[in-house]
Amino acid sequence: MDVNTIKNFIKFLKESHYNEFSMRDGGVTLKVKFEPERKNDQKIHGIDTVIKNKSAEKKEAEEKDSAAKAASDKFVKIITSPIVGRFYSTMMADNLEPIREGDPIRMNQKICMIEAMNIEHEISSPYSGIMEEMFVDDGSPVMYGQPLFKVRTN
Amino acid sequence: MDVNTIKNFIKFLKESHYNEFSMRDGGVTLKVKFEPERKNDQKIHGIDTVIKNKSAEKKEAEEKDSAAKAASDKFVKIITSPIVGRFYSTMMADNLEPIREGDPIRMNQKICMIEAMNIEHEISSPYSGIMEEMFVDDGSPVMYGQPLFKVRTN
Amino acid sequence: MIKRVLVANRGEIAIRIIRACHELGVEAIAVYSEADAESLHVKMADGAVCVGPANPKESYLYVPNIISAAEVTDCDAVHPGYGFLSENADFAEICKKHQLNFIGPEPRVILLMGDKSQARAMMRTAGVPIVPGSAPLASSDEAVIEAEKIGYPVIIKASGGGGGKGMRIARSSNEIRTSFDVAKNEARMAFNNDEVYIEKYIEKARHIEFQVIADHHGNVAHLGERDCSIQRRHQKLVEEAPSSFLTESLRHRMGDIAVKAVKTAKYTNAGTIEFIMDPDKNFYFMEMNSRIQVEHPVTEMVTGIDLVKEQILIASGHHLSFSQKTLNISGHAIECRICAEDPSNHFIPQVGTIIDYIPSGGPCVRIDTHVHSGYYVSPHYDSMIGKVIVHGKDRTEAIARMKRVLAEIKFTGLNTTIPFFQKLLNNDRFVKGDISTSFIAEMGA
Amino acid sequence: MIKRVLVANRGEIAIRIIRACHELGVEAIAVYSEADAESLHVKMADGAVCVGPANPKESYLYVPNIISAAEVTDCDAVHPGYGFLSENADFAEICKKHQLNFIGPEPRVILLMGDKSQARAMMRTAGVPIVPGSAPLASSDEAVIEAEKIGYPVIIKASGGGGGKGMRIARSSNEIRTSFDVAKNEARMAFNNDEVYIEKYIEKARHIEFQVIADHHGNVAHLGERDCSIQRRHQKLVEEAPSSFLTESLRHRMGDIAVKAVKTAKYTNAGTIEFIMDPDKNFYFMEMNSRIQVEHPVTEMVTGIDLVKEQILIASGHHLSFSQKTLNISGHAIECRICAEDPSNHFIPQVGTIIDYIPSGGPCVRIDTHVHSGYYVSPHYDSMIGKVIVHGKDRTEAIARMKRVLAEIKFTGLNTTIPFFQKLLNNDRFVKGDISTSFIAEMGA
Repeated sequence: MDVNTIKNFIKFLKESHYNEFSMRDGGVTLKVKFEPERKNDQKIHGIDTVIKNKSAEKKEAEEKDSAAKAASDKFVKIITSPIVGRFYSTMMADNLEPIREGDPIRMNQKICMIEAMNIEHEISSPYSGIMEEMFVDDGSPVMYGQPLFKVRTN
Repeated sequence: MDVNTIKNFIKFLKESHYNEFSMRDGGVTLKVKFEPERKNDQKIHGIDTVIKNKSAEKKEAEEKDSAAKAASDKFVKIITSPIVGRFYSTMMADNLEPIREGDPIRMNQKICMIEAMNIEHEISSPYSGIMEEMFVDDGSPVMYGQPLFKVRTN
Repeated sequence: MIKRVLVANRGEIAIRIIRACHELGVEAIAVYSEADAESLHVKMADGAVCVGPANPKESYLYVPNIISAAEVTDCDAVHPGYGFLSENADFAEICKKHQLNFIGPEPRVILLMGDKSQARAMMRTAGVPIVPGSAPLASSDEAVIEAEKIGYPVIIKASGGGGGKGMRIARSSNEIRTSFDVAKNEARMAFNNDEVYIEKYIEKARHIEFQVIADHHGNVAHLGERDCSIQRRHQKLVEEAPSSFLTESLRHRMGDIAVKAVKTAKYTNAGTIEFIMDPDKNFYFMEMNSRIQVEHPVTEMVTGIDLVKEQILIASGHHLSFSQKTLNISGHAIECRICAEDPSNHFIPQVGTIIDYIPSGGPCVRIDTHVHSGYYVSPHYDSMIGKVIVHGKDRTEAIARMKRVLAEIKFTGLNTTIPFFQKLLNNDRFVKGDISTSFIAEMGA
Repeated sequence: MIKRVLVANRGEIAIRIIRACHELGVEAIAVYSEADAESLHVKMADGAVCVGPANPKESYLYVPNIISAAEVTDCDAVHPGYGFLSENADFAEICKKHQLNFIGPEPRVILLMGDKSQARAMMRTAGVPIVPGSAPLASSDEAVIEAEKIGYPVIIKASGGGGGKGMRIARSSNEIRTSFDVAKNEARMAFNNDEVYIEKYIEKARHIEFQVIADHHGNVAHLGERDCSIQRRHQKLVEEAPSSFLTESLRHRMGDIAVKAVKTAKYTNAGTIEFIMDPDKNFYFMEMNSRIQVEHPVTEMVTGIDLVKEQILIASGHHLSFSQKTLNISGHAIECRICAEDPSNHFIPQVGTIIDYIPSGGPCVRIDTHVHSGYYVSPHYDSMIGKVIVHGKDRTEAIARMKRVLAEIKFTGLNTTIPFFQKLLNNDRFVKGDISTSFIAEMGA
């Protein structure tokens, strides 16, 4: 089995947007499978956002990956949701100004609120830095581990 | 996904006599599967030989392969059974001497008999050459395509 | 008791027979063509013999190699499955001569049922209602004369075979004149027998068939009916048991007639009597199939009887394991024949590799398939890649379950007829049970 | 009617519930831990919410995230499956508070049945036979006094739970003294409740349980019994329906008692009443499980009733879809719980990847599994990788079928308990039906 063939196949498959492929060459079978995009991304109104954010999560996970690889991006941190609930950038209780992209943030600064079971959970930043990106819209459902913010530390 | 990794895996797996392997690296899944040897090679008395000869067939097919590849062996030919039946090296009707390994044979020479449905079918050699190997014992069942003889032509 | 069965078939039915053998403690020997060397039926059997190249004429249909395979492996019986040699009376006769127990009816009966004109004549004698029709016809002129007696529309049919080949509908003498020779030619090509006859053509007909079974001790029973009205070009696509069109009293009456027909023909082992039923519930004998049918699982699901095991037991000389009285039909079963065909493009057969086969499961689901991930769908054989059968407490539950299963099961890499079935199962007329053999044509598929 | 169900579980039971939802046209939302992101139940659901890391305490058992998952996805109901939160009365109560329809009995009833002493007391009042036993015991001295009254052997049991944890058999006062504190400690560890009591220990006992179901309109029915006597260390391995040990009249009598118990407890939805039966066919109430059971498919196979769909319909306010009179139990069903454990090495759980999953099929076979080729068996969850259930016209056919299926099905790359079941199915005593809860220990497994 020619290794370049394998390489070319993988490249070709990626370009062709195939999700999977298997081939047989003599006694050797080769099967290549790419993680499919989540499919049921329309369907139900309520879940819409969760699902949408899931694909966002995937995209971000990739960004995170590339960030981790590129030495210059090691200062980029992703803040994920520690619970399941509904995301709000403003906090009812404290009536703080919502954070915007580009804002400087401090470690332990309250950066959003997640409402779950009618209780408001304040989320604090574990990093100091610049809020580079906010992934979730106000009022959207978020699940455990879902990326909420990208912060550039330095 | 590193192509050398794939190559090394395949080599390693072959050496380890694993039949199959699958791995996942990020979004790419790799699954390698080698054709398994036939398993049910014991079991029933009557079929025993058919099955045994089947694995012999496989072995021979491999030899044939290697023979085909190596230029020096292009003179080796395999004679297979054209029908299902029982193999006999002697022919009742003509009462010919059975052929032995090392004997010279001529094209169209009768080389064995296969009995099927109580009828004797004489099998003639499509090649002239030296009988190098006889794969089947007298009285054994043979199936379609099963290697019977290896003949060296020149 | 039979000890070792040569399974003279391939695909899902070969696996079905092997499973029945194993549950009875009987050994099963597979045959295979070179194209099928890696097939599941070869792996599941207790032994396997290659009988020829991919072309079925030189392997699965090549009698000397099949018989010889049985002999060299010391088999004492042969199960022909469906298709291939299953309704070949000569083959059954040769099995007999070679002391091989042919699992099916006597060669004489296969021969009789294979000749559609003779079979009709015998059934008429037995008092089974027959579609008004003619004797074999020599010319289109003769056909026109007969058609005037019967009344249009009529259908020209081949004496030698079924499956839609050699069939032509004619609504006028002109149509008979244009179709007669075409039908005759088709018949000759398909069955090597160009004899044709005409019958009254029943419009909006249903295909209702009765599963029958008889042992060698005079016990005969029917296992109720199957409704196989969902057909495309005379090929069954969906089968149901029971038929939502039959009343309980009609079921009894037809069942009694089916049993009478079996007794008259001295038929043994499993068989199917096909009726055509008009919208007024008049029914007429069409033909008898002297083999296990593709659609036998729907009957198994509503009766709990394993028909293939019953076949082997009967051939071994056993009595029927049940009687008409103890038999109970419960719930509703539906089968969809999944084919590697493109339903969006004239059902063109698809050739290639099934990359991933993802099965379904859960309650009351049965999937009979020979397919696995990496299976190559060959152009040499039938395009059916599996049968999905579901059971429900009623037709509504069965339909819901089938929809659920078809949404779960996947054969990736090839087009299949699954989307067609999904469309069908959502069709209002189908859901209401308002079906006929022309349903699919009217649906526009 | 319920519109969208949060399936608060994983593995095969999550898939089972999703299938039931889909057949009813109800949407199903999965929850999953980070370890299960690629699981089949996530792919099959109409939506999915990650509720925490692999450790079940932080995901499948973490109530706030489960409730919140239901809320943010607009679910109107929660199905807890078995295990995890299924018998957690607090969880059921919280669901209620959050306007989530908990598919199961009322929190009050879950609480009652969860307290084994209270449940026994209630059953005694209802006239259900109870194993002679004590009230909760404070010390081993108290236990010895009670044991003298009841007669040895006795078994020490935890009030707070089941599954064999906290259980100890004692055949003398000495054995009570050595086991009492151990049992108490085990109970505290397992159920956070160290209350224990003693009962008469029935030797050569059978575990016979009745499936019951009740709607919110006063309709109650039982669906016959299951024999779950084949256990290893109080874990069920094989379940059958019906039990070959029960006579028809005994079945009726026990069924009536089970229905009476349900009515007394004002129990609703599906549940199971477990009895212990001595060799003289005396039977005693053990406990009631207020959830769907792992072994529910054997009941589904002999009755044709889809219990999970019935659960959802009942929670939606529907009437039972059948009555005791229309219910028909036919044939025999057996379930084997296939685990990733090494039966040749003390059933040690196996962790790793299933390289190839090769399913079985054919007539009357059901496989409920969440496993697929490439599935990783995680140390975080139960070792059960699938349930194989077969149906036959009688126990003999069911055993033959199970043997056939276990020879076909493959989970390569890991040890499973399949060889253990193959040995069991060939055991003469098992084949004769001569089984008890100590059968496996006696068999030496």
